[in-house]
Amino acid sequence: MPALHHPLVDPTSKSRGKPVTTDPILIATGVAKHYGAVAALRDASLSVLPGEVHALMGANGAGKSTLVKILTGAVRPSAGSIRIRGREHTVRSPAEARRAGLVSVYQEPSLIPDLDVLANLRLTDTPVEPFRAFVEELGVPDLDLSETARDIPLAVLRVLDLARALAIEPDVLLLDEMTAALPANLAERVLDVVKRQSRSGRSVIFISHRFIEIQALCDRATILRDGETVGVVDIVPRIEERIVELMLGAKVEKTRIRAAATTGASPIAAGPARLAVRHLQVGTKLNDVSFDLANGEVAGVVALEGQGQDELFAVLSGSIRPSGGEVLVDGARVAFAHPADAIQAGIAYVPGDRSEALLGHRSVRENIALPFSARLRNWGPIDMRREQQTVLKAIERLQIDTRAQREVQRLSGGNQQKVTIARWVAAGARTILCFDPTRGIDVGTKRQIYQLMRELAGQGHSVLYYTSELEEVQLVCDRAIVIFGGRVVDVLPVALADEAALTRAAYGLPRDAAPAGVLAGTQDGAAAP
Amino acid sequence: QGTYTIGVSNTVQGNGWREEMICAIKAEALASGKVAKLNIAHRNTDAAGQSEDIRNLISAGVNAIVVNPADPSGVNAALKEATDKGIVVVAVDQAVTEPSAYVVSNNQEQYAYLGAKWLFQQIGGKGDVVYMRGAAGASADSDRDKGFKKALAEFPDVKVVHEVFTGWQQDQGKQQILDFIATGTPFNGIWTSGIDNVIVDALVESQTPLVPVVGADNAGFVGQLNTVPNFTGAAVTNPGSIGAAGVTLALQILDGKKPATQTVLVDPQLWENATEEGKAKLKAAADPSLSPEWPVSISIPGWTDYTKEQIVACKGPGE
Amino acid sequence: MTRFLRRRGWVAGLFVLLALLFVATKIIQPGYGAGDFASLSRAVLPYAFAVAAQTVVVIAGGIDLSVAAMMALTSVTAAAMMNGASPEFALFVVPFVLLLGFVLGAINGILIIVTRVPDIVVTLATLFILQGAALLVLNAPGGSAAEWLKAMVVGTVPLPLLPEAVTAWFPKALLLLVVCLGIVWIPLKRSKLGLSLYAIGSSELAAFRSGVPVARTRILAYAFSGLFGAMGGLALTMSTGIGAPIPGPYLLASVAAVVLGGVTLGGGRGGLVGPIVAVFVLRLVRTDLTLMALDPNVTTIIEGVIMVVVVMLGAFLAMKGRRS
Amino acid sequence: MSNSLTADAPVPFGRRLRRLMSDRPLIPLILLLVLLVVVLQILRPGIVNERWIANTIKFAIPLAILAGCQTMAMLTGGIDLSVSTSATMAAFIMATQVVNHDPSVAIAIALVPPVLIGLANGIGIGVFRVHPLIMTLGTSLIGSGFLQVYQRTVIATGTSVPPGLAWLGTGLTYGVPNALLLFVPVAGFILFLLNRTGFGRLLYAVGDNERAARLAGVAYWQVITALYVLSGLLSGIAGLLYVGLIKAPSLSLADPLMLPSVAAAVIGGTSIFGGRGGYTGTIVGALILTVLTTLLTILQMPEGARRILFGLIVLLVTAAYLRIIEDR
Ligand SMILES: Nc1ncnc2c1ncn2[C@@H]1O[C@H](COP(=O)(O)OP(=O)(O)OP(=O)(O)O)[C@@H](O)[C@H]1O
Ligand SMILES: Nc1ncnc2c1ncn2[C@@H]1O[C@H](COP(=O)(O)OP(=O)(O)OP(=O)(O)O)[C@@H](O)[C@H]1O
Ligand SMILES: [Mg+2]
Ligand SMILES: [Mg+2]
Repeated sequence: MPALHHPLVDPTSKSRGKPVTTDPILIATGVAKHYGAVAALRDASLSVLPGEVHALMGANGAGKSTLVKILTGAVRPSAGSIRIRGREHTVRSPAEARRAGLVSVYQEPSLIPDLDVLANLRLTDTPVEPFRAFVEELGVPDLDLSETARDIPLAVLRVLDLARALAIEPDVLLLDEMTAALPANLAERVLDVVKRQSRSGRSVIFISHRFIEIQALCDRATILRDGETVGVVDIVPRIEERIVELMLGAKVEKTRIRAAATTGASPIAAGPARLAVRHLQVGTKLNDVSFDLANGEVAGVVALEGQGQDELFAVLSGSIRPSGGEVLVDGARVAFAHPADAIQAGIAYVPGDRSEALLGHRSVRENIALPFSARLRNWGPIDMRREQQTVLKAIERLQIDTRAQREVQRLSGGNQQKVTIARWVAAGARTILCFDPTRGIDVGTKRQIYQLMRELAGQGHSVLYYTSELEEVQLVCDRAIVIFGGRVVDVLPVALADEAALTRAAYGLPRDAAPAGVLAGTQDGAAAP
Repeated sequence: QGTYTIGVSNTVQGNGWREEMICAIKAEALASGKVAKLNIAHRNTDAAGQSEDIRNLISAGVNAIVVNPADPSGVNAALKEATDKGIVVVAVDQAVTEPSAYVVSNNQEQYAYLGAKWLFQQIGGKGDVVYMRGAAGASADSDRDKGFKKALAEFPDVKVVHEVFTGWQQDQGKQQILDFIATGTPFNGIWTSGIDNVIVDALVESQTPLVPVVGADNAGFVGQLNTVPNFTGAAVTNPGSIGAAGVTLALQILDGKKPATQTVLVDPQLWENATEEGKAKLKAAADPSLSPEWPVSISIPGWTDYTKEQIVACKGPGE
Repeated sequence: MTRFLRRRGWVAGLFVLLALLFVATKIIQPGYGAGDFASLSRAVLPYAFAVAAQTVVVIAGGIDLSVAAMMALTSVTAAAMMNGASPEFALFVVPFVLLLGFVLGAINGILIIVTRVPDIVVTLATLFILQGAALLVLNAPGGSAAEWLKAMVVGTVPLPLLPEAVTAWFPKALLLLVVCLGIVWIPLKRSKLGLSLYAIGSSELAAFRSGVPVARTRILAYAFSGLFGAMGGLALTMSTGIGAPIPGPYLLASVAAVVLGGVTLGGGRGGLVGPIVAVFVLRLVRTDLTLMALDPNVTTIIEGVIMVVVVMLGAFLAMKGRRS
Repeated sequence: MSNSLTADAPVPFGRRLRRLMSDRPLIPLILLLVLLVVVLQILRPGIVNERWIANTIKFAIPLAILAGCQTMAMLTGGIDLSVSTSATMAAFIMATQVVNHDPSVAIAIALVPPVLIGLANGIGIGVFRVHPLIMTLGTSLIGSGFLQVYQRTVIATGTSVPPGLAWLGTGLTYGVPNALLLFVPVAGFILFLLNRTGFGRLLYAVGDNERAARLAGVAYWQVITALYVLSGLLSGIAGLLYVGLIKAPSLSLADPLMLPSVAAAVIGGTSIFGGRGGYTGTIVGALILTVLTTLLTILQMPEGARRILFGLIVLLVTAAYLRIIEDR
């Protein structure tokens, strides 16, 4: 689904109408990949022409990243064939893919953390001068090549990754959600550079959830759904509806209706706020943040990448200490030195990255029951029957598919996410901090999670709900707290929190200003990574 | 008080025999009244590490070095450096091939020969014996092997049915003999390289016939020779107090009394409990108050001057 | 400046520590001089090679428990081959033994890749195998070394134009150490292979995605470890004139010095200079303890305490660094 | 007459066997053990008798307890190289203290140093985040240094092994080793701890995903400190049992058990990287190693060849076992 609309791209400045008579440079057919019981890809195919920018689209978990990894040899396919310039290739490693002219920028940075930039370039035989030129062009003017990758901020790392790939001058460049973690000004430059790439006859496979980028950049799109290629379309104006239809299949209408039906409950407004944040300060990342979370309320948090929301959740969950301000639980001041303290105060944290929360090799039951034994006084014998009942109740309540319950890592992503939430439902946490809980989850499961959030609120629980998908705010939340540059810039009642309003607020624009007029100002604000 | 500083270098730590050697050196240094300070380098290491220790002792400016060599020729270079500097070097327990060094050594080859010969005679000149060696690759072990083989050659009807390395580790020796007993293979005697009392324990515990056992004069084994009913065996002396003899020799040389030869061999004695005469010797030697790993021959007549209290106190000059 | 301190701070600290120890030594034993420094260098030699062997694999994210056994095997092989042979034959023995170490090390790596058994277990098994092989070559200490080889670690480097008071401070053993390590390590570190070693140690996934041949690099890491191990074995034979089949105390010492030298267990960070300086520090501590004529049993405790305290300090500093 | 049973088994037998083995990793491990015993019996017919089995069990038990400590440490992603020093300390201190004290008092005194070593390990690893390998190596050096110093002070005292411990270590009742009287409760305790207590869950959790455990409210340092203290205590108990078996306290008593304790845990299927494994496998691993030692003692071959064979078999067994359980 489209997340934040990109106000910075002019959709008309696109080179179109290239001849499509040439033979494809890359053809993948019948690609499948199974991880144990999970089928990441079932039957994917893709055909890319020389000089084309080809979009790869699909819902979270559709298999885009997996396909990219297979094409570049980072992962071995279970089935399928890949032809490069008409010749059959078995790509065994990224090094081999590179020799065949395929270079990828993966979803996660792949610079070696302990090497400096220069060494990273030497490792991949990347010419330094072109790299430097690309880095500057991409909007990072004074890069120190002797900086260790570990010390470089994520957004810059992504740019370096891209510049490195560009400097190698690949025939096919694969970009996996390249722009997702970038501030707007950097994202725009990326698009410029990619565009030039295609003009010089090279192909680009471009993965993004942002339609505006797709519109601005791409010639064609291949759409994946549940690991299968369900369509290839030319990018023409107003093609979005068709793509969404392909991406979501028959599910699309249902989601809208059902989700809407679950909203509407109002917070139980009695007594002091469950959780109150006053003048919170975390270094330069969070500035004077204050808000309340009432009993029975689901408060949405909306922010662009890296605006301080990570720090906010880290403070509230006891992972880091604030440098100023205070946190009150039921009116009493608290200071968390460890997540255990937050849990003791009834605050549970569901991280966005499931691998941060789960014990991959352990069973569903152990994962759910983990908080029960966390505290010293619960280290003794476990009442297995009671535990079994509690766990089963939670499993039932969240409708977790437990067919592969012996090892949580074998569950599907959605079910894994449910396990992380079930843990806190079972432990009876009164306040739940959810950080983008629907990331990488399919539409049906999303709906269940929305419903669960509302149910929890109805029972008096409070939920702080960060989401990167703006439409979720109106589906789940009672209120939207918008953070920009480390400050709360707006608090919107749910009725006003439509995607357009949230987008404007997220970019730090006043509620009723025209978007076009303030573009220049936005750039500066969002630039600081 | 004394005037000399004596350095000591030893490469096995935590073994009863070596600990006794160090205590004997300390006691002798104290008893002699001629030693102002002892400088002891005592750790688990190899010939290269021992060379390092010897050179450190040279740096420390000692007058003499008593060394239990890790190897007969591996520390020669360091020893030569010491004697070149006028330091008196005495190797104890094992000989070294460096000609400028003096040697007061237990005769390891004779040690094995004496015990093995007694054992083979005891079983009537024929039969099967178990040969429990020391640590594979150690030079004392290969010296003893020579002595054992020499005796074996004299008794053509004696056969080694089982040869194994105990690594001079009590637990390994015990498990090995128990494993062998379990095979049911008959045997007439056991020769051990000093891992002895656990072997007798194993025989007793597994209720197998008590065959003759040869061991060293460790307190535990000597006690068994005196007390275990129907058990014959022999203890071959291998005094840890040889270290003290080294100190005595070094002091003599420092005082200008050079010995006639560079090498003094202290020949082992054999105490057995098969004859009345031997039993008397064993009775006299037994010392239940000592740690079972300590040799009971805590002194060497003519070479040591300390009392039992002094060696047990294990205190050197200035402590 | 701050970056220099952050990256090289640990090694710089070690150099300072070493200098302080030299001062302490001079105070304990005012006569401590060039000759004693030469002795120190000779004592350092086998340890330094053992540590180099360990450093290569630790940087690449592994560990090698067979270091000491490798030294024992190569040492007895060299000593047995040179026994009774002509000095010229030793010219052939040296490269042969180095090659042997390289190949055996590579086999370690291949076993790790092929069996997929964790490195710590594979090298534990090869520890026994190499030890056994050493015993088969020589079942007791023995063999000999060519005189010219032994002479290579004795005496000082005759530097022209310099007075003897200065050349006395350049022992041959130190030169040999610097040359042998430098000749392998400097080109290695500058090469792509060197980068790849750091890369697989730092992040195997990122390295693979950057096109590093992970398996081959791992095998080569162990091969170079074997090569350094063989140098250590030769150093043993050169300084003792014999080969001993029982491994010396080099395994644990190598792990300790690697960590003291600022190489993180887990890989990716550190260099060879730190661990080598750490070896000097540890050897000099041993010298000082001997010079002070301390109860020898107390020295074991002191060595253990130094190790634990220094590493705790390092961990503590790292923790503070992460916080701020 | 048995053909009626095989009538309805069309699923390929090999596939089913593999599935069974990967689901129940203990089965292939026990098969390996049986295989070794059979080889031993073939090489030395008659050796596998009641007495030999009793001896094997006696020697496997102290190793299994130490390997239990190792298993628990490895579950958290650690390792404990100080177990053998702890065991030796307990044994030696008990044997010297028992001369002047009641055995129970001597045992209590003897267990203090191992616990202290465990505490130091726990604090170093859990609080200061020192690598377990280095931390336990350092404390083991310090421990053996203290033991050497202590030894000097008790030379005059002599040593003795109380008859009760000797009975426990060496004795048989109706052919069954008395040591089982200690081991069955200890093993039961470890198994219960790992499978049925909150603490056991946390060992797995911390080793599987430390960050996740932290987010669930687990205090890492508490778990790690408790673990290494327990490891010290159990090592001490193993040392006491071992000195009862060997009846010769020395300063290097349990040293030969150090590397085998790691090997037993690994052969038993515990991952050195943490989070996976269990104690039942370790017990079988300890038995396999003990039988292997016997096998190599009995084989008449040069010592060098024995060691080579030992290394090869350990590697082969581990590799084969990993293959079997990873094949899912
Ligand atoms: N290593 C793995 N083991 C098990 N399942 C995996 C693994 N990698 C991916 N999957 C699963 O495969 C499916 C496809 O994942 P993939 O990362 O390709 O999706 P995507 O389309 O890139 O999604 P997103 O938009 O979230 O990046 C998901 O259900 C995921 O859980
Ligand atoms: N072993 C167990 N099996 C099943 N459920 C458990 C188990 N232990 C705890 N729970 C459940 O987890 C929740 C929290 O339990 P815990 O004992 O940690 O509470 P607590 O925070 O200590 O509460 P209190 O302050 O009331 O003691 C309870 O709902 C309890 O029923
Ligand atoms: Mg995504
Ligand atoms: Mg993806």
